[in-house]
Amino acid sequence: MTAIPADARPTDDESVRRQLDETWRQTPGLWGWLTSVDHKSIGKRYIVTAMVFFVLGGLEAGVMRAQLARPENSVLGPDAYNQFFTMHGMTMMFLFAVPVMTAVGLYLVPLMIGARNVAFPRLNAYGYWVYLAGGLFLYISFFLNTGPDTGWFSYVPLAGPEFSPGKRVDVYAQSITFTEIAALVAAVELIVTIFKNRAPGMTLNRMPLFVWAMLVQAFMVLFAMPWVATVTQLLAMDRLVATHFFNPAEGGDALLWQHLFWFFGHPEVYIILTPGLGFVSMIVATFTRRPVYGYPAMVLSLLSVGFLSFGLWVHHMFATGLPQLGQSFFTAASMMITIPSGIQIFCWIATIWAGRPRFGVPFLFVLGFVVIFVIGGVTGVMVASVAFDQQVHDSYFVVAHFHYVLIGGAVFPLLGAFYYWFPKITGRMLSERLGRWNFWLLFVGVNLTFFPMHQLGLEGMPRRVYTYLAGTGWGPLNLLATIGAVLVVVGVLLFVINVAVSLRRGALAGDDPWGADTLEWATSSPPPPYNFAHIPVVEGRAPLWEQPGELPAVSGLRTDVRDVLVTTLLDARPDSLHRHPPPTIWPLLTAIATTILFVTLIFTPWGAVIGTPLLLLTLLGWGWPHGRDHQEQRMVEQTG
Amino acid sequence: MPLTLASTLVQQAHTSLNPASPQVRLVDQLGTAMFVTAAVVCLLVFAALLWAALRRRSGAEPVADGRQERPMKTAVLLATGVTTVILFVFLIFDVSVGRSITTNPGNDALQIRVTGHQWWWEVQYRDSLPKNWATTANEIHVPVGRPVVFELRSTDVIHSFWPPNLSPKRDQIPGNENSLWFQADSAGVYRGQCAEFCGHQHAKMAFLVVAEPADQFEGWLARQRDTAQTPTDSLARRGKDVFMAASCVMCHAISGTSAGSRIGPDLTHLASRRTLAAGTLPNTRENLTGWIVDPQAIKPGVKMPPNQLSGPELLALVAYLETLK
Amino acid sequence: MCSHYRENGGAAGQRGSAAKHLSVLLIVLALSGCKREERDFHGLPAGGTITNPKVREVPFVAGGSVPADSRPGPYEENAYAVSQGKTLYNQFNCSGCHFQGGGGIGPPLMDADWIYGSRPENIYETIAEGRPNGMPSFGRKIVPDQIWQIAAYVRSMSGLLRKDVAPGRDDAMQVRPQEQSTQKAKPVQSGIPKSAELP
Amino acid sequence: MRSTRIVADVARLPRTVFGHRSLMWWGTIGFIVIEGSTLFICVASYFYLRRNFSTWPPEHVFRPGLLIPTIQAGLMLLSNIPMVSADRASRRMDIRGVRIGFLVCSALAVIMTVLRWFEFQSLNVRWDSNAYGSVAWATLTAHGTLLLLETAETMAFTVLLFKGPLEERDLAGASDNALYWYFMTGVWIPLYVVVFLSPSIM
Repeated sequence: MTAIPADARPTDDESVRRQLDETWRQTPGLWGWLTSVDHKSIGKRYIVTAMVFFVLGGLEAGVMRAQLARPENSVLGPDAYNQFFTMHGMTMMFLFAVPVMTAVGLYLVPLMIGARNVAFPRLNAYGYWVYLAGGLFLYISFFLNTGPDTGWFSYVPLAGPEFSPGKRVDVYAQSITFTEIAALVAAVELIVTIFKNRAPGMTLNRMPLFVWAMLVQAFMVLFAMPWVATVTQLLAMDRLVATHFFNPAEGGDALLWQHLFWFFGHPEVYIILTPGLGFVSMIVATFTRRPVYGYPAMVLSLLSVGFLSFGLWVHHMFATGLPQLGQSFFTAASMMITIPSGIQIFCWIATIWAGRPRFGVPFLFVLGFVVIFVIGGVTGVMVASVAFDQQVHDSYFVVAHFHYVLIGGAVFPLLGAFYYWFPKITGRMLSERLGRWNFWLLFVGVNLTFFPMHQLGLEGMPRRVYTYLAGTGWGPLNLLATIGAVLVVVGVLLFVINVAVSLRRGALAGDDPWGADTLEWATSSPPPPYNFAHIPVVEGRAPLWEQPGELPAVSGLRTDVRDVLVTTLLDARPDSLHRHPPPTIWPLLTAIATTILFVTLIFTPWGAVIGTPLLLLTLLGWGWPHGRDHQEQRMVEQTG
Repeated sequence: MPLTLASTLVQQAHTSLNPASPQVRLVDQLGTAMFVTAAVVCLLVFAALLWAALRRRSGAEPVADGRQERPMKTAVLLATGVTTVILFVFLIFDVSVGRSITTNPGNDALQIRVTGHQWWWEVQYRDSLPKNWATTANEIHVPVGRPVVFELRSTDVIHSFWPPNLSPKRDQIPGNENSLWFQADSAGVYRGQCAEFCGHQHAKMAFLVVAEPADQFEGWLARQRDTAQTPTDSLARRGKDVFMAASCVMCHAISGTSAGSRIGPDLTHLASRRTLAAGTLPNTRENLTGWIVDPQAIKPGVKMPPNQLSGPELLALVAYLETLK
Repeated sequence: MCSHYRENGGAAGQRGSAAKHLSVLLIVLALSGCKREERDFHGLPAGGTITNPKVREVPFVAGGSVPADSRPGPYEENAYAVSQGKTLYNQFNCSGCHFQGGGGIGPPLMDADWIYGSRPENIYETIAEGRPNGMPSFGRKIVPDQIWQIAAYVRSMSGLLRKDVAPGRDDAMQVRPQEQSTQKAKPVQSGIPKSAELP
Repeated sequence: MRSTRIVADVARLPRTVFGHRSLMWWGTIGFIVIEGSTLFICVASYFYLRRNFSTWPPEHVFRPGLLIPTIQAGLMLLSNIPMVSADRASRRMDIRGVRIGFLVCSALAVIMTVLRWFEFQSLNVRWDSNAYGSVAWATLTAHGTLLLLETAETMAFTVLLFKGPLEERDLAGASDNALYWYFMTGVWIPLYVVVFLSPSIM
């Protein structure tokens, strides 16, 4: 990669930039960090936090693999093991996978669509703080031996008041509420940003595929997350104030939990996958130096995946004895979703075929993604079959299946995305050499860990067991899986080392080290606080390839206040100007009030009496107008 | 190792890959067909990917001309079409298998009620006359070649009944009665395990299904209906007294005696069973003793408490329990 | 098992913050959380499984294992043990005489009156030794550990335990408010009521 | 950073826009979707649990009282009159109209919050009596949080409108507040029908 120094190109008017920098930059110091409303600053800390949770979740998995390495092992007892597997699932689902995808989206989407920030910068900050509070709450509880121990799905009655005494499941319910609030505000954030803040000329059908993916993901979050947020509140009420939602003796229903949970839980998988598909499209285009084949098909596939994912939830409940006919409907729907996923795979392969790929590390991860994801996909078709699923449901076959899907569909594209966008975020390249090692260790490790689990499941090994008897003969394959897990750990360790070393010593990246086509590569690396000195105008799907020289842009945004351009929904015609708020501490205070409310509520209903006024007060502080701008905004006449 | 059955035997006795009923055989055929197709699909996709990626490693810069569009379009459409066809065939196959394994078992079927408890299985053979009921635990005997309908219940949390050689699983949900049926093809001892996470000892909540010829089964059932034998030798008689005076009697039933509690497994014919602690230990004298003294060492979290009995008491108690054939 | 967490909790506290008082606070929190959340399977090692088959070849272990804690009221702060006590209370049919705490053949358990004292060891003694006028002795039939669990639960019925320790509702018919919502009633040593005296 | 050539100037674009042209409007719609989903889930659970009972309300449970809930529903509907007038006034930049509308709505919101307390009592069942009581209470509570939030926001807005200093875009904010008000009061009507009327009908 030839790194082009940032100053080798002619620059815009220096004074404009200086003033923009003055207006948009974060206040220095710790205070600045706490009050920042910059999507890049928040996106970075979001990504880092999510990666820390990824490592924690991975370590939990490592300890579990150690326990299962041989029959009747004694690394973890049943009580600790149950907390470990629950923490692993919750961490990966709620604290890593969804947040990290959202975080990358929050960082990249404004840059990709030529915006200066997300639509609601303070809400963005609030979302991060709530997410962080939820993660800390869960992990502090875990260290206090109050880690949830009924699985990330926490089926009642096991998770109900009678069979899970103490506060462990309340921690489960409430920490989910934190992360769902964070995910929901981020979804609103992304949708409005994508709808209303696109660069002039970036019509919907010129949006980069990653932006499409984030848009679809945000809509799925918007419609899926309220279900889990609500159902966990119902559970908390059953446990704390003795409601009877799930008590069959008083007209409640254990299956109500499963329906409500999986109506969220299945889209959740696609919420995690969809941004990954977006990453892949971007990397494929750049590394084959041609636009991804079949843009309309790709977009329609994303949309139909998003839509169909809401019709599959019952396939998690095939063993509950629902009527056969209804189940076949869900089999059909589950199989149907394979088609749009398949179309995307075929389009990428066609694109690679037509181009001349460069085998950079991001591209390696894309190849790895296709292999692992396709294996997870075909086993997904198998478990969509009612009869077959009733055999392998809740066995290690399913464990193998969804790890293939999630690691293939989310972790590999994510790591590819890291190698791809790291230069943009930090200004430095990650080491390709370490990257190759990282890739191959992970690729071999993941397959070694999870492939034997298919066989274990068919042999009858159930999920969520803390041990197994020697006589079952499951020992050797489990040992193999544990060896694979060691490789995965080493692979992830290499990645961490690569990031740590490259942050300081990596080669300078320049604006556009890969020769890519989307707008984020038009600004410097790392981008300035205001992203673009002039908002670019877009005339096609690959603006940087279509405009090799100067980019067209608009002028007229004020540089002394945080002006952003609002465009129309479909055609992205400039429509109005909007002023963004300066840095503020209120989102953090509101998040603290939220935390006080949620945490005290699981100990006493009086928590509402303490927490609600605090929350309303902080919201008032947030919403109350500060720093009136007398120059621009016409004061409304004070009519008597 | 606790399970002293030869390990290969158990492997064969607890796997969906060794079908022992028409139900599982059908599902196995479906699974095999899907597996083979899936493997072929995977290999084709990988081959296409590798070819696409590697074919021009050392070629010239690609020419972005219209000639590429046509083959790409054809290939993508073809692949999508093939995918759709495969899925459609799978769907038909799945629905037909689903219908066959859920057909009506017929009137001749044997009814067995299996109730999941944390962490053991209560097994009840019901009859129109309640005196003919037989209750046992963790070991289900079925006649070969006759449909058996299982009434699946739970009194605490959700469990899932899964003998992989004989039947796909079905959840036992409190408040929602479920059922399934299968028919064992050949005599043998099969193993099953709870498949829905149910708390601390989900891992050690197994059971055996003993499929035997009809006459043998009827003989077994008749013996299970009997009340417990009254011990004859003095040690066992003393053991019975220990049982009735100690904490055992609070949770366990032995028919024909004053012990009638249904909290733990029915022990009327304990000694006739092959395993202890829900398929965890072979039913030997040593294991039984160890289990009574400290069940928490074998299944941490299990509901049975460690028992403080003196040496002679324990000896007598075990001797008594061993008479419960 | 809990001590393992205790160490973890403490260590996390110290790493998390330089401020000493914060780590002290965390340890205090850890201890209270720990007591509440402990799953006491009788102080077994983490694995909890006898992997050495020899252990089971010894046919007699006189005396068996010792209860984890023989201090009075070992489970006053342990939600798991209290809930076990509740299960046992129901399974051993204590309701047969005391009904759902409202009293019937036996005296009510959810009010403030205590004939033989409200301290855990009083209740232990009542269950283990029995009392005149009908309460049988269960000392032989219920192991001490379980008696302590039941005693702790009985105390929760009149709100004598912390609210975060007392049980919630059962998956059963709602016959009375859940224990964790029961207001603490100041125990009164009432002595034997007239009605309970033998004629 | 790529160099740019200026092709257009946007300085003259308006800074105060209403309805779907404004960012806040879209944000409000987003939260309406989220909260609408939550209420939908409550109603879905209501009918799901309904199947477990042979009579509705269950035996030994009185039907909910209708007087106060009906007054409340009527009030919710009527409250849209001042809110619509405030919304229209804001689009005309008629600050006086907005003030009057918000003042009236603040008063109504306080009354509605107090009425909500009596609505809970009108249910004639406790939340811990049975699943019917649980889901009825949960639905009322879920909507109650919206009511509480909207009351607080409307009152805060009213104070701002009278105290100032005001900018044009605050009026756009008032219009967005009105949008949320329409949702909060509008969504109550089906909930009222489900929770209070349906036990008498079904």
